[in-house]
Amino acid sequence: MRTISYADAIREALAEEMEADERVFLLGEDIGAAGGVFGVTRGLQARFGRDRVLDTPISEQAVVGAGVGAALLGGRPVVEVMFADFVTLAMDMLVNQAAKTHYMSGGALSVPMVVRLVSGTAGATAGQHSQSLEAWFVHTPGLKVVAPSFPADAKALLKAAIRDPDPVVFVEHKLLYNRKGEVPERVEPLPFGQGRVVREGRDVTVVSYLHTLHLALEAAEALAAEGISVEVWDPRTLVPFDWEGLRASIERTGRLVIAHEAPRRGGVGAEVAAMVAEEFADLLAGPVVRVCGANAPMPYAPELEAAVLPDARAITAGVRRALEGRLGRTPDATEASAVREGRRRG
Amino acid sequence: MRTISYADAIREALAEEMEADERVFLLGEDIGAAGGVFGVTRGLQARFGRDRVLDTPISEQAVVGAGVGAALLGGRPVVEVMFADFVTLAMDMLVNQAAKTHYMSGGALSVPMVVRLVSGTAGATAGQHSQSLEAWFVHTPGLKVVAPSFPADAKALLKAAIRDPDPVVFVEHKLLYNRKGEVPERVEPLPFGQGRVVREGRDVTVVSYLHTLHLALEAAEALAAEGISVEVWDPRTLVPFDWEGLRASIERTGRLVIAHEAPRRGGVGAEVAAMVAEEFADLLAGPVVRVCGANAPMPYAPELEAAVLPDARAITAGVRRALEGRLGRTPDATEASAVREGRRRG
Amino acid sequence: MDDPRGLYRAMVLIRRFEERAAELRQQGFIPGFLHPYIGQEAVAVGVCAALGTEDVITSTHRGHGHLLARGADPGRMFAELYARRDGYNRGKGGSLHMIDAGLGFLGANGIVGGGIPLATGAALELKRRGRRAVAVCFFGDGATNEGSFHESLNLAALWRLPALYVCENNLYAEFTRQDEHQPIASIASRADAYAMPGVIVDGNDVLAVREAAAAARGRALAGEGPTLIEARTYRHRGHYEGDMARYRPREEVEAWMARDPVQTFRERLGAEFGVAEADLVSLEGEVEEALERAVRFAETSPRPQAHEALEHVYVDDHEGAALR
Amino acid sequence: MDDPRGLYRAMVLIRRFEERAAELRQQGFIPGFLHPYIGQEAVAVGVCAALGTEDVITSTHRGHGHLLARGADPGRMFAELYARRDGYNRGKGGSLHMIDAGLGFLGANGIVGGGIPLATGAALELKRRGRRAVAVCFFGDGATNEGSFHESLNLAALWRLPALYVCENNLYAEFTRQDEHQPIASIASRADAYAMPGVIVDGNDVLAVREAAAAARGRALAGEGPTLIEARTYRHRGHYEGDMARYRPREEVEAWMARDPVQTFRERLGAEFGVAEADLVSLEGEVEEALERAVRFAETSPRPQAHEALEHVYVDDHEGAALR
Ligand SMILES: Cc1ncc(C[n+]2csc(CCOP(=O)(O)OP(=O)(O)O)c2C)c(N)n1
Ligand SMILES: Cc1ncc(C[n+]2csc(CCOP(=O)(O)OP(=O)(O)O)c2C)c(N)n1
Ligand SMILES: [Mg+2]
Ligand SMILES: [Mg+2]
Repeated sequence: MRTISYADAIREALAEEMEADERVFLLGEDIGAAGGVFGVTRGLQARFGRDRVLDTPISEQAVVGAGVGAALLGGRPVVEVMFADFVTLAMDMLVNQAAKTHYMSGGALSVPMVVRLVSGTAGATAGQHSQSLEAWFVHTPGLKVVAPSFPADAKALLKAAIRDPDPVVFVEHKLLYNRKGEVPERVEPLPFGQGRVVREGRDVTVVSYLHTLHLALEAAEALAAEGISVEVWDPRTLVPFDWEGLRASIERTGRLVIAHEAPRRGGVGAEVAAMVAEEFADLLAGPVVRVCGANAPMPYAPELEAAVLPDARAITAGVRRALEGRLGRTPDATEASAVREGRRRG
Repeated sequence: MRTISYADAIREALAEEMEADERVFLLGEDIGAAGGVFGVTRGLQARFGRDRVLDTPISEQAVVGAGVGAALLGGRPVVEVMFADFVTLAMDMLVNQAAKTHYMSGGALSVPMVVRLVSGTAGATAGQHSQSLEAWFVHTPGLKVVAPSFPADAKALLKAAIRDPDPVVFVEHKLLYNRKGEVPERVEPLPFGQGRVVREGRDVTVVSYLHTLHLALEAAEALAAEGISVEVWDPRTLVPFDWEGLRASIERTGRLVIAHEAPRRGGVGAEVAAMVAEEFADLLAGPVVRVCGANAPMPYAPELEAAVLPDARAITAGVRRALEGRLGRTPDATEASAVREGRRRG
Repeated sequence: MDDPRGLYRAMVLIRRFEERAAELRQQGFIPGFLHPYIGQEAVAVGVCAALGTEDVITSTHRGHGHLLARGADPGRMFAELYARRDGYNRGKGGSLHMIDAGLGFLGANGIVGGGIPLATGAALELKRRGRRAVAVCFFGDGATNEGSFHESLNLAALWRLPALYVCENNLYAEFTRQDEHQPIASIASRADAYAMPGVIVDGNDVLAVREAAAAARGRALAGEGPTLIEARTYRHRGHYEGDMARYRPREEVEAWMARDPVQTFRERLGAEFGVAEADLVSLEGEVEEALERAVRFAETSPRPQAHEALEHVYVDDHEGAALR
Repeated sequence: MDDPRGLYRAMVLIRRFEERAAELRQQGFIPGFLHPYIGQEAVAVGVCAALGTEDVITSTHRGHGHLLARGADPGRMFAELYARRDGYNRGKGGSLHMIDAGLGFLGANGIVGGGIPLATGAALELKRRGRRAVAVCFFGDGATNEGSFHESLNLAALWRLPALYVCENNLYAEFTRQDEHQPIASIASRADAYAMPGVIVDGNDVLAVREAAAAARGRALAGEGPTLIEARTYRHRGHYEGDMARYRPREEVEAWMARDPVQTFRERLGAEFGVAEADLVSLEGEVEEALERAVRFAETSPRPQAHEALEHVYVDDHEGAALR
């Protein structure tokens, strides 16, 4: 099968959807003539014209807002946020308008828009060009959140996002743009909410996404050499999330590690750990382990960036912690609680 | 001891800190002559003058940004965001500027600012005037996040926030403004990171904050009648979070329920549950339970609002789930995992 | 709408709707905020009289007048204020979020300036589709200090979008006078920053407003781009129900009350248009009856059920997976 | 700064610093983005020549020129670009976030328009304290389409803050020409929207820039409020290192190259100010040596250690509790 890059896959999805549905159009800063600072939209303006691929002023609020307004009338805008960090300037439009309009209108209006967030570090991109903000949108009811880790998923999920009737935050990672992967000539939209076992394993499940997922695969490879069998599971979409798929994996392994680039505190990993502690606690044989970005802004120096980001080594260590950790109270403690329960019943 | 309202307590803290330190000043929309739409700053402009209590245009980005700029020169601005929902217009200033400047400057600059977020529903305030967005800021390294539930804590924590050298997001809840509580004449600043047992109990710990904490107290009272002893624990500050205090409570009870108004998915409760699943898993005798706002925007109709918000009944039910739930794998599963571990070791 | 009686009827409908709403809130039937439009009726009615059925509108927290002027059903509006199932938003929005998709009314908005980018995007979509229609955006003087105003007008002028930006300058943003929230007297002059025409119109003269709106609409349809219209007007009551508006000088209030847009137009109808007093009285009677029916409709509409709270979070919730 | 030789020296320093930085990045010594200031030297030098030591500055992604014109240490600047411990930001910021608190330089900024509210707040603080000082805010033509520009200028004019808003109009925002990102030719005219004086100055004439800045500073110190200065200039190179800038017409580039602010001022120094060629040559030599020392300083500065990554997240991290 042919292999193309993650950026190519996104470009193909955009082109095919624009070809198939002329309501689809693109908005963004320097996405047209210049093809985007990462080249993701290269050639699309030449092919579809300036009415379908619009270069905008540097006005994130109005640009995202224009997408919302166009979507209210049935347009299918795909807005590029050149660096996810700049979505901070459009949060009202995304959170108060796009996410809530269908609900607040009692279903009378909807906002079929896609916002592409160029996320994560590209190496020395520092504090304001490196953020991974997906957790904010996972916490925003009304938005769907997609985070593809492979070219084939990027293409299939972007096609689904563009056809989706709701506002979708499409999270891309800079370090994936040049990563190649197999992508068939014809790709159907991938329904949201279908996670995937990327690598099978028996001893522990590692949940990850975007660039960090590839580090998890490295870690799994390294641990295999020691006879530790790691299952790497990719949610692919964060909202909706494939809880049943994750449950099935934990049923097999009994252990869970969550890894992502965003800061650990309040990150997507927290929600995954919480759901598991709440609903799948009966499946766990050990504590949940998170391997995430440090609770710090992204530093510029490579040495410091390496220190705040999770890498394959950190994930390996996390897997060991997950395998060694014990669960539940010491016998007497458990008994004590049994006593309490007795007391309560009697 | 005298009792005053939560709004009074905030006003007193502002007045005392302005009295003590003339670098302290207030910025906000209609906080001056009008005293704020909730009356929190009533009388302060008359007392301290228009240079210390500034009425601003409706320009959230510039107003929060002006606070950051003044703080960079050593001012001590306290900015009111009339409804937390409007902070969506100032996220760049709060997240990219205030939170990161000290770090990105290698410690050369700092931003001693307080941003007061008027949060939560006030009843039928609907989708754009009811949000509880604290989880976003918990996920933003560089910010501290405070969420007082009682007048005395509101006063002591706001004094500490104003004196704190870092940017502090001070979360207030509309339904608490008129709630009264004992507040001594002299209140010292309360250091951040000190949670508190609000009600002692043996069987289960309920972690909550802001308005929902008062619902948890109602639930605890109701359950006491059935002989279920609920400990209600208030973190008081979300960043830093008193993990040791929470650990101590879980050591006593072995069970944990987390309750807050914000939507469940990706809320602060997720981080609490994750930390516990990760670091205190050995103390748990049952699964963690979250009782939170539904994953929906805030509806207008009282019947619908009641359906999306946690109430004392829901917390009571959550406590029961926490007490009944089992932890860990069924024996054979645990054995299976032991076998796996054996395989791995050998 | 050419018949001046129609304009008068619309203004009376707004006036009386808002008065009724205020009473009903007083009586506890309406749980949420109300920002009455009373005093500004000529702006909504004048602008909407110049529009076509394909045109779309974004509104504000003070949106009842815009809805009624556009022809919305007062029954569904009251039902929404009452938080009932037959309300425009099924009880999920309330006053701040009321919409009527069928009328191209894209919504009131709880965020000051929030509707401005939305109208701009709607205008973009109308242009992309080659529709002979415009997007109309209502907002207040205070909203012109928001970044959304600046970014949107720049975009609309740059792209020559078919948009009408209608600023209702009622001299106050909440409790703050215009001269304390911006250093300029004329908001229309801000149009120059976008090489956009800016016009000032007497917002209490419904015919003048209609004329200005029609001219701006004509420009937009001719492909000449957007216009900023500053309609000078005044709200008779407080910023929201409950606000005593003590921050306004008595003389100022009285001067504007003397220029009540509804009363002055009523007089002109007789003097200039020869409409008989009897006609006006019967027309006013119709409005009362219509509002009476509307209130009854609201009262008898069922309250939403708890299970509806999780409907409409998503159009497609993937069997509830997106709600977890 | 009154000696024109000082102005020339500063411009040469910026020019050569940026050329060296570009080379060093080519050679792999600088890991991050670089947005070269080459071609705009007269703006930074002219403005900073009009400032006092108490004045403060906010800058942009294209900030090296502003720093150097303010008197920053090229050694610490190179060290920061090298991501070393002796860099201005201890290697935590890089080009986009460089600061020198001692010089009142509040920072470059990675967010277009991000520095505008900050300068406005700094001006507010200077005024509150009754300081005889101003806040200077540099930004580009593209930034004038951001909401932050509009909100900030409205606030500053309303409050008569001692601020100078210096727009470096280099005709492009990234790869987009000014006429494709805003419908106006004169950015200075946007000042009218805030009843603020707006002036256009030749951004390639350091003396003209200094004069305009001095006048604006005088107004600010006299309590007359802020000024918007539009300095028309041009960047000689791409938007960032690596951008070939093919989107610009050859004639345009050549026309501006012919008006190179450094070269033209060098000629004027001889012709108008009678500065001997020998003086200029030795001065240029000094700059080369200074830069040579600066690069060596950067090369020999230690790399930051991993443990430093969690320092400076907070001033007071409550024994690390705030870091968990
Ligand atoms: C972004 C935002 N900031 C503040 C508010 C609170 N608020 C509601 S209405 C209003 C005043 C708006 O003034 P103006 O735009 O003149 O409209 P008017 O109320 O006079 O019709 C304010 C500050 C809000 N709803 N949204
Ligand atoms: C909020 C934001 N949007 C977009 C960008 C990406 N970006 C960096 S520089 C730039 C162009 C800025 O143009 P201008 O203001 O004219 O400054 P110049 O680069 O010409 O000096 C853009 C779009 C950014 N850094 N921040
Ligand atoms: Mg107004
Ligand atoms: Mg430029």
